[in-house]
Amino acid sequence: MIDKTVASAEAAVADIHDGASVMIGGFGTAGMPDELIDALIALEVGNLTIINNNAGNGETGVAALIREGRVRKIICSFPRQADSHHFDARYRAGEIELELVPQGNLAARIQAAGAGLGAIFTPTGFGTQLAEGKETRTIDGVDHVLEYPIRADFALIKAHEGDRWGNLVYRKTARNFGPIMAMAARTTIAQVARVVPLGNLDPEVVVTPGIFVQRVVPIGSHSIGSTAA
Amino acid sequence: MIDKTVASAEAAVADIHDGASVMIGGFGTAGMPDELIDALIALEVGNLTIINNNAGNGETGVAALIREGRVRKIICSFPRQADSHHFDARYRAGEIELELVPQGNLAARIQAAGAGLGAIFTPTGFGTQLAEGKETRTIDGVDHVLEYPIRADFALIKAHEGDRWGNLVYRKTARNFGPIMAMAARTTIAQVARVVPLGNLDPEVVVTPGIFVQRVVPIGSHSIGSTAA
Amino acid sequence: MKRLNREDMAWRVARDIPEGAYVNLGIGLPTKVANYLPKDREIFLQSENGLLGMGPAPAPGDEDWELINAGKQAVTLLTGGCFFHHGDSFAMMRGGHIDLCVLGAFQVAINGDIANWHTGEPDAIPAVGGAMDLAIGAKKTFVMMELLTRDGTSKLVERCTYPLTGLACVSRVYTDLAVFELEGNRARIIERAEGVSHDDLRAMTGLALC
Amino acid sequence: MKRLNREDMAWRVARDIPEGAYVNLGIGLPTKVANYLPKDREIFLQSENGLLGMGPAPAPGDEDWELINAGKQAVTLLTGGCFFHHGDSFAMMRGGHIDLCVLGAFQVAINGDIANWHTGEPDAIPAVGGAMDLAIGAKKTFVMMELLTRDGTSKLVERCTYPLTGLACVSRVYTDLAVFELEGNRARIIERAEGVSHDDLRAMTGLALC
Repeated sequence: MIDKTVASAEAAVADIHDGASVMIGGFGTAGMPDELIDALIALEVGNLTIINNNAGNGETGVAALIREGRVRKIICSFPRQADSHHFDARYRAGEIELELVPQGNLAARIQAAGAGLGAIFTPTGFGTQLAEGKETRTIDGVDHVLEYPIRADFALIKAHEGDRWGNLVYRKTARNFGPIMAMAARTTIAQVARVVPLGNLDPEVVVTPGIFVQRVVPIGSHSIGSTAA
Repeated sequence: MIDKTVASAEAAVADIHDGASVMIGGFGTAGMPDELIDALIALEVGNLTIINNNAGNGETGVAALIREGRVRKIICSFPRQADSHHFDARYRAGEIELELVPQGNLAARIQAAGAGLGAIFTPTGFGTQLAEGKETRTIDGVDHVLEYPIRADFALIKAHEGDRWGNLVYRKTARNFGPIMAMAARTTIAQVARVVPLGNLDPEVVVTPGIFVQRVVPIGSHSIGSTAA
Repeated sequence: MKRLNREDMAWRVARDIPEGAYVNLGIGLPTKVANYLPKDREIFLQSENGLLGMGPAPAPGDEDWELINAGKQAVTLLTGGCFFHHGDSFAMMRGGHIDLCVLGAFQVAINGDIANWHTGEPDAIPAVGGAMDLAIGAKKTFVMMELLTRDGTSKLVERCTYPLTGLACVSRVYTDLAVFELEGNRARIIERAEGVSHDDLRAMTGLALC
Repeated sequence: MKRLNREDMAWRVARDIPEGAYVNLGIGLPTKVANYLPKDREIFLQSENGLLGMGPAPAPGDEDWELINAGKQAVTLLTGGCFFHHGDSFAMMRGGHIDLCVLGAFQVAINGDIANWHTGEPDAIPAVGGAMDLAIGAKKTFVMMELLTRDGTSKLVERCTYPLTGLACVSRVYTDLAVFELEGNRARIIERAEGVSHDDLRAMTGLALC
């Protein structure tokens, strides 16, 4: 019997290694897998490359990971925010590398990785600083930039419900990067409010099929609706 | 008030013009929008470019469109089947042009169109006849072929339920190409078993958001489960 | 001379959004447009973080922090709205499915170039978010901004000096002093605030406005 | 010499599929493998037309023609299975998420090349379906086929003469006479049918088997 559920966040992240690339779901704090990140911080591995839309908000989640000095490089679209002070400080001190990617290219590159494409020509960013040095091509009269897939060793995401086969459904805008990151990482670890019996998730409404998920951790729903800064 | 529902299949397809490119959903007969195709046949426009996974089965749907001589070119992955005799005859007579595309590249090229990508490097087909003359590139040690988006003037698809904003849900494996074709056509026309009041479709389970759908035609459910050859 | 305040500007933009339009409102000033959409028009607001059919802010205390907009403010979902992932969200944008995008800007050039993501100052931490996708993805891109900076420099310019967000993508600029249509490398004044003349605008911008 | 019949071959392949594997069975002969999966193993069958967790054929009369497999036969869905669109389906394949793909073939070369989509005859109507995606997308690609054509020609060859489906992607070939592991441009016999010798296989294939 296949059972992808793991009892604790600590056990779920135990094999994340020094220097690993880790996608982390969430747009701001919505969909941020705080408990998995806390377990990762407790693991005391460093030199991580983090892929997330932001670079941390306030004191929890990605911000805490940065505060603790575990992040060597971050790939994101929107690091600078009112409450990104931990990133700001480390960035200004030259202690963290930033690869800034337009949000849609970030999504498309993650999707390219999940779908096994070698590269994509995207119109976004053409002619801007963020495309400097990149290959370009005019296709059907539209200028494009060649962008490569973003893969990761691990993805940490937050879903609403999951089952022992790894099928997931999400909640409102906490869905954001979860489904596409799940497809782009070698090992995807999903924290869920609750694990439901196999068959409880309607086959028509599963958003992330279990094939993209390796571990499911029930966390409880205490953080839903209360993760605001 | 925005109401995308159209009373009849005939009215829904009335502006499909001679020489139009038309995506047609379905994998074999599952998800094939038979009633929309019948309306298209009744419209008596020709020189169509059809994008479908197959090239018709039996006497209905795409097969009927080909039988009636309305198709100048077909872009598909699997034309030759036990019951593709109408295509076979016209192809052998040189009366129809065939662009054969591996099924995954067909899907990826349709998705590229829907997502506004200019081109994609895909590993599928490299080194085969179907990649002859195409640009190739080795990326991270894997050989790829450059493939371009497939767009269309119209998409005719079959969904299960829809609402007046064009939101759609599908039924079982009749989903297949519907969601991605809806994103790749200038005008997407969906036939549905029934139109439901706005709000009846759970916002978490809508598969095709209304932004991708221009017309919704209630057809009734008589053809569900009875479309086998 | 009567400048439009920011609420007036939002009202002015909202008036030009037709029924049935799929619209993305950028963070900051454009977000205000949502408050002035004519009640008799069904307009679909898309938010890049995965919702279509965005409704107004919830009553205080009713916030659900898993239902937010691109600016990370709590919002609601209209009846008929839906959720989707970031891939589909940016496919809507990049794929040309959004009819209209309204953005704020540091500068807009008369050729339609826009700069709104980075001041270019060496110590500034850059952040782009969805700005570059929004600028070039929608069928039409409108900008709303004050025409002048605090020190009186025009933000509508011959050529942008700030780092670009998108090239030749803006078609209309709504400001506190006038509304401009950009076409064929020229800016045409299509509306002026009360007491503002063509000559005033030419003097303020230094542009050969028509 | 005792050849395995097609049912035996399906049983033989099934025995090598581990619990938890995500598997795509090509149309034709490989479809039979589903009938022999060990009942004590949870194995996930993916079908390219958008389902995961494919179950056995329904009882006659219970067919739902909107629930079919890649061969357009009526199937069922296991508890815990789900549906998705063609884009996601081929992302599963091309993206390397499928552990194992089992395909039929006209020819397999010892370097792992496979030809299974087109005989190359000038009057044949070509049809490729998902074959090219399946061949190169899965983590492992197995082929099951009779070793010899009806006229006694080996289908395991030095180089394919039929048009290729995928290059250097097949790692194992299950036949009615032997099972071959392909590695480093060589075919190694890992199992022989009763009464079939190494020399028999070398003679039949004309290959320097090891």
